Amino acid sequence: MTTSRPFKRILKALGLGAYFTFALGPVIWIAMMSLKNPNDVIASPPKFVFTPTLENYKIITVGRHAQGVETVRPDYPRYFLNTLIIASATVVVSLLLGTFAAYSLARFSFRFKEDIAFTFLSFRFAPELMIILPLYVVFQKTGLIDSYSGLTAAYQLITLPFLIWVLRGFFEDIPREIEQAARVDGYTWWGVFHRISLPLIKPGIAAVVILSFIFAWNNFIFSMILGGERTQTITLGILGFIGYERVLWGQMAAATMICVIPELILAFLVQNYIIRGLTFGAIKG
Amino acid sequence: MANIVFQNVRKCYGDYEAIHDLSLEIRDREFFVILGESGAGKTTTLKMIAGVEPVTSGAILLNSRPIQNLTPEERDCAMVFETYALYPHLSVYENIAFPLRAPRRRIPDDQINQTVLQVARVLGIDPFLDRRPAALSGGQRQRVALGRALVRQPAVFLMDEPLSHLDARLRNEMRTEIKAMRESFGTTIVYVTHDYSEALALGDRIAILHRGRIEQVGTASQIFRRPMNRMVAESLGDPPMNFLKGTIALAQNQSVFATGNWRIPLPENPRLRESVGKEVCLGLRPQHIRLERNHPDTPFSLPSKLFVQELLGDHAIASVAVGDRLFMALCQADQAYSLDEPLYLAWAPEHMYLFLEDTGETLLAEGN
Amino acid sequence: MTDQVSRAKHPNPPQRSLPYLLTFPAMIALIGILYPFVLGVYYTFTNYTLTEPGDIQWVGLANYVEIFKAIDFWKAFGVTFVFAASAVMIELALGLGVALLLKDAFPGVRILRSFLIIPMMIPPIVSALMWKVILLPTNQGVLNHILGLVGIRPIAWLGDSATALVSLILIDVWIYSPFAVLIFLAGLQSIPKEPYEAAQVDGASDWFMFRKLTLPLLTPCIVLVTLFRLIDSLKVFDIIYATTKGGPAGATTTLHIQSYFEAIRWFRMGRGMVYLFVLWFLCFIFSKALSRLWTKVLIR
Amino acid sequence: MAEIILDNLSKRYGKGHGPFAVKNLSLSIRDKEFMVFLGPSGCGKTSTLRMIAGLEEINEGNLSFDDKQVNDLPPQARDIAMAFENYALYPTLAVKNNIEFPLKIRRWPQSRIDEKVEWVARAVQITDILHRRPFELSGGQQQRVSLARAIVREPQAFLFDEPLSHLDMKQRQVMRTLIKRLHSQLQKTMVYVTHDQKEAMALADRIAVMHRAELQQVGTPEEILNDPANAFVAGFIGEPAMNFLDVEVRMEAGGTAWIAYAGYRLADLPGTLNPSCHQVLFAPLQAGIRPHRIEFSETRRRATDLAAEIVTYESLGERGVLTARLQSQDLTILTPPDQTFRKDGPVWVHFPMEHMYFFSKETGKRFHLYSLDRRPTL
Repeated sequence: MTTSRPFKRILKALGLGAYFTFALGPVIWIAMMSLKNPNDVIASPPKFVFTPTLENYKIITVGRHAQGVETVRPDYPRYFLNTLIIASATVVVSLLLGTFAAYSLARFSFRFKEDIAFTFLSFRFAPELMIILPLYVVFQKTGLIDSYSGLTAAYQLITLPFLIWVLRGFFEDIPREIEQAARVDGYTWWGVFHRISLPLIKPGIAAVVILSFIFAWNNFIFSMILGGERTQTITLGILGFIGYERVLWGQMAAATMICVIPELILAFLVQNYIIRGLTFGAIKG
Repeated sequence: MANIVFQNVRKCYGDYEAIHDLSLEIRDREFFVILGESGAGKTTTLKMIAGVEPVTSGAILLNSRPIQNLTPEERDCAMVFETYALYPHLSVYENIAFPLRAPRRRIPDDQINQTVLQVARVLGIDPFLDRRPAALSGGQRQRVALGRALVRQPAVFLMDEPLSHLDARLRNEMRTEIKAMRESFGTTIVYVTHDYSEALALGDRIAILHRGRIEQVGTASQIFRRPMNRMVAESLGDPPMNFLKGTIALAQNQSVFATGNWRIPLPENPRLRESVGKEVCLGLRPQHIRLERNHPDTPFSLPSKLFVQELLGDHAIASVAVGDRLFMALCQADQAYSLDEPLYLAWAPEHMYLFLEDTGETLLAEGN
Repeated sequence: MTDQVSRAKHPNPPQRSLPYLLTFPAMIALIGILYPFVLGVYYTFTNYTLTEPGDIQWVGLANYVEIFKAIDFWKAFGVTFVFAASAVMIELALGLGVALLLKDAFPGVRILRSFLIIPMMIPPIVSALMWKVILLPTNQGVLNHILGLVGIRPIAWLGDSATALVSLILIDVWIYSPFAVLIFLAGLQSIPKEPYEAAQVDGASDWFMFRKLTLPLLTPCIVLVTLFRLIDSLKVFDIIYATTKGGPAGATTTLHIQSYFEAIRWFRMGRGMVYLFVLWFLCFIFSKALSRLWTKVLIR
Repeated sequence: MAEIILDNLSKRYGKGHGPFAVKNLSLSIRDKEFMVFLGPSGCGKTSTLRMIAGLEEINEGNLSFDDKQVNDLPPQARDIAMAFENYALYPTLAVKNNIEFPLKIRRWPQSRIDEKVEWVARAVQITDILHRRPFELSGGQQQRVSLARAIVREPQAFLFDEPLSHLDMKQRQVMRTLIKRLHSQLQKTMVYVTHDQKEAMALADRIAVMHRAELQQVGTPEEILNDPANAFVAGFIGEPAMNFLDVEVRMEAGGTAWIAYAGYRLADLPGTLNPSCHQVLFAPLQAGIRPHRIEFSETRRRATDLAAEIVTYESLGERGVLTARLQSQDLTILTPPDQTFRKDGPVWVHFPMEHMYFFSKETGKRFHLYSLDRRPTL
């Protein structure tokens, strides 16, 4: 589609400008909010020019000391830590369970192979509460409610299907003849797996690990119902700032920034794998 | 020491039968070539020897020991793949050393190093031992693949169309090199190709494989001079053999080849006598056909019209229309014919081939 | 240096059982997930309530009959489909439009493409809260303020049942339209260039090329976007829970939200699971049909 | 419009300021002529074709059809048809719609379109696959459809971008004959790009050999073969390729000149040395001779015969290829198919003077060493 004519070029610039304002505007607005002092935050009409302050960040991380408000230790860093533990544990468990399954789904043909693969995919498309509510009852009986191990097991529903399908795609991208050559060169299937197949998809594994971590980090519904006071995650923590009687917008904005910035950095590292991950390997983009 | 015997080997992918009842013997230290169109099943046959493709039924014997149930690493075969199949994440040195580092071989490092350097020197790839395969040209990658197979000095050397991705000049060079290096291999070589000139140049014996069936096995001249059927005759020679449909008839008690209203005398031989009346087709190689402007005084000729002429350097190819068929004849480069000019094909009787139309079986071949 | 084939014939695992051995760990997780699923389906046939977990009785299809007769069910059903259909439509159109704008290289296109991933990588619950601030009803909300500059009176957005669902669709579009853009971009890049050159040489106009070449070649992408977006928006939960929690007056209560109320707020686990099973069944049917369509379209 | 004139045409990579893809190419393609651009990959032949088609921007010089300058004319307005290397069929349309596509755009009446498509389908023998989809077809069939689509509009000129490079040997032979026949039937200008010198020799009225973005030589296939302008053209044409020997020209007291190869007296120049070539004396020179021109025998017949050691011999059905080493260089010699050689004895080779070409070692430029050395007989 030739865009040589200047009229088309202006139209294109306008379109892109509008869309990216829509896409980036809210994030920038919340970032600005996180730097506003309490009365600027609720100013009406909203203030675009203001003197920035790190007050909000200080309150939710180290707690307030002066102006007579009791210095209670803020919970937000604990939520951050909880999420870090649960997300990392989930990804490690998924890797251990899923990598071998992905390789065998990619390389070997055996009965029920496609059924197993499709069942995993269908979990991605199932409403989460369908599994969570019965799990809630099971966890009640077995005392797994509000425990790291309980949540790590439940989170597998988010990360395991994703990891198996995407890694399977990466294993399938390795030309069969390279693995056959290694077998002919005198290596058992295990030798081929850990000397040739795994090293060849190292970038893919890194991308899957990071994306699984982000999906686990972003989840809300699992920890809301299966978690509790001890294992509260960051998403629930941010929601906590919206109290019924008063809303701490500034602090909520700061909490949002602290939650989102590390994620975005990780996401930029693997940006060319994101579309491949989100479509479960359907698009090799 | 390695002779390979196929006993009624069959290979099916689901219900598609890729290889039908293959029985074949490859002698020790022989350069055995399997020639066939793409999809004839030649790569599958090679991979069944190597063990990366399982055999559906039948047996493969290496020095009369059955190996069809062994895993690839337990068979003493090395293979050069058509796509080279080099390990992209390893350097050239590591690619060649890889087979020697296999745990089952327990070869000390210094010995590995010495062998690899020696093979690299022979193949002329020692200047870039630390490079990755991606940084090499097609020819260099091909040599690394050869090196990786050579370094193990296996009992059997399998080569799957190793030259097909090289440009014409490099292909000739590598072919001469492989032929010259053959003595130093000192092993049985099974070479697969679709290029008939490679087969004729390299093979001690050649097997023509067509849709999973061996059509003929023999030396280069046997295959070229005495093809068993039309399929074999057609697969050798560039430009390929010409064919003209017709029947065997009797004229004054002598068997003749009849097509349209032309009658061409045939030599006396009982086989032709019995197949009088049968549908057959006449085969003539382009280099055996002479083009004459005026009617040649020999019964072995046919009228035709020039369809198109192509100059190819030291010779030219004239395509002439004989009835509805196109015949190709080699002629001198400087002989120019004009479009649709009437010409006569003439040939020596001993260069005639005759095949049964239905089975393609050879009735008459060169010289008999 | 001959090749010493090791004499000891070590019994390597026969080839057939290896695949099962490898997938076994994942199978444990599979069972770990299937068990609660089956348990949930069992609950739909009981009067199980969280307050008295003791006396579970089998009530057969009573829950189903009751719910299918309830007006709330069909309202939630309607809200779910209106939300899903409109979100998918807008995201398809917007995705294709923006992808076409980003297709040709120009200075800065790479940065813009990487910005696309920001909305998707932020937790949906957080994005919803962000929009909640922007969509504040009075002039305090940024959007109302900007609209005010062009003379539009402030809108109650999430607070008014007329505009609540539209606001939620807006949030969903904000989060997931980049997903459609990236898929269409990947699709546009994988289309071969030669047919366009041939069409140019044959004298085709831009519109002719778009209708006859680009659109048909993008059908796999359209099916894929629909597959993922339709099902995700059918089971939307986070962004509604963070903002309107189904309000005002049930205007934004979807099946998923209703099941949450039934099971957690009113402890009626049996009825809650029925809502969930119906929603699961819808998602299952759509996902099966769309993924089969995807493989069929891909081959063509 | 049928005559295509390229006047000092240049194209650079990277939006006009990178290295030259095509460097001031001047050439006029006559009406109804079959012009082939031949050269190794990356020599600029495809960029030249795409400039003629209007698919690539022209950085310098101008291109005109008959006498109208067309540099900035879009492809649509140039009334040329093109067959692409990877066929460029419309994957979403059936074969019949692919072929009628250019006619539909020109809004021809459907009756005339159907009749034209019928004729073209018969001409390229694809009447049986008109309703199939491109991805169901073999390489050869897709190529025929691409040809049909180009022919159906009766354009002023046809452009071919390596159309046969993805076909197997048999199909390539058939398609080559078909294209040659179409040219003689349609009597339209055709510009054909290939790296396969066999195709060029078989199809071309004239060949333009290109190398590293520059035109090396333009001439009929016979001129290119027998009167090469430089070492590149001589080495590129002919299969198997021409042998090159490092030689020097020596002059004896009596004025007769002779060719020395590694200290041996290879051959004497008939007649005297061309006055213009005096600077060639003692300068490093390359002598070229084609494999089918080297004479060989088991015994030594002439004083100038040299002994070459046999490296390998391959009999290839219609001909044999002998590789023999002479001092440090390997020679390729063509022999009759069933030639036999004594296993260990040398083979005596003779280089007939009238089939020798001489080139400068640095520039590769051809030298006509003696008066007769214009166009050696075949």
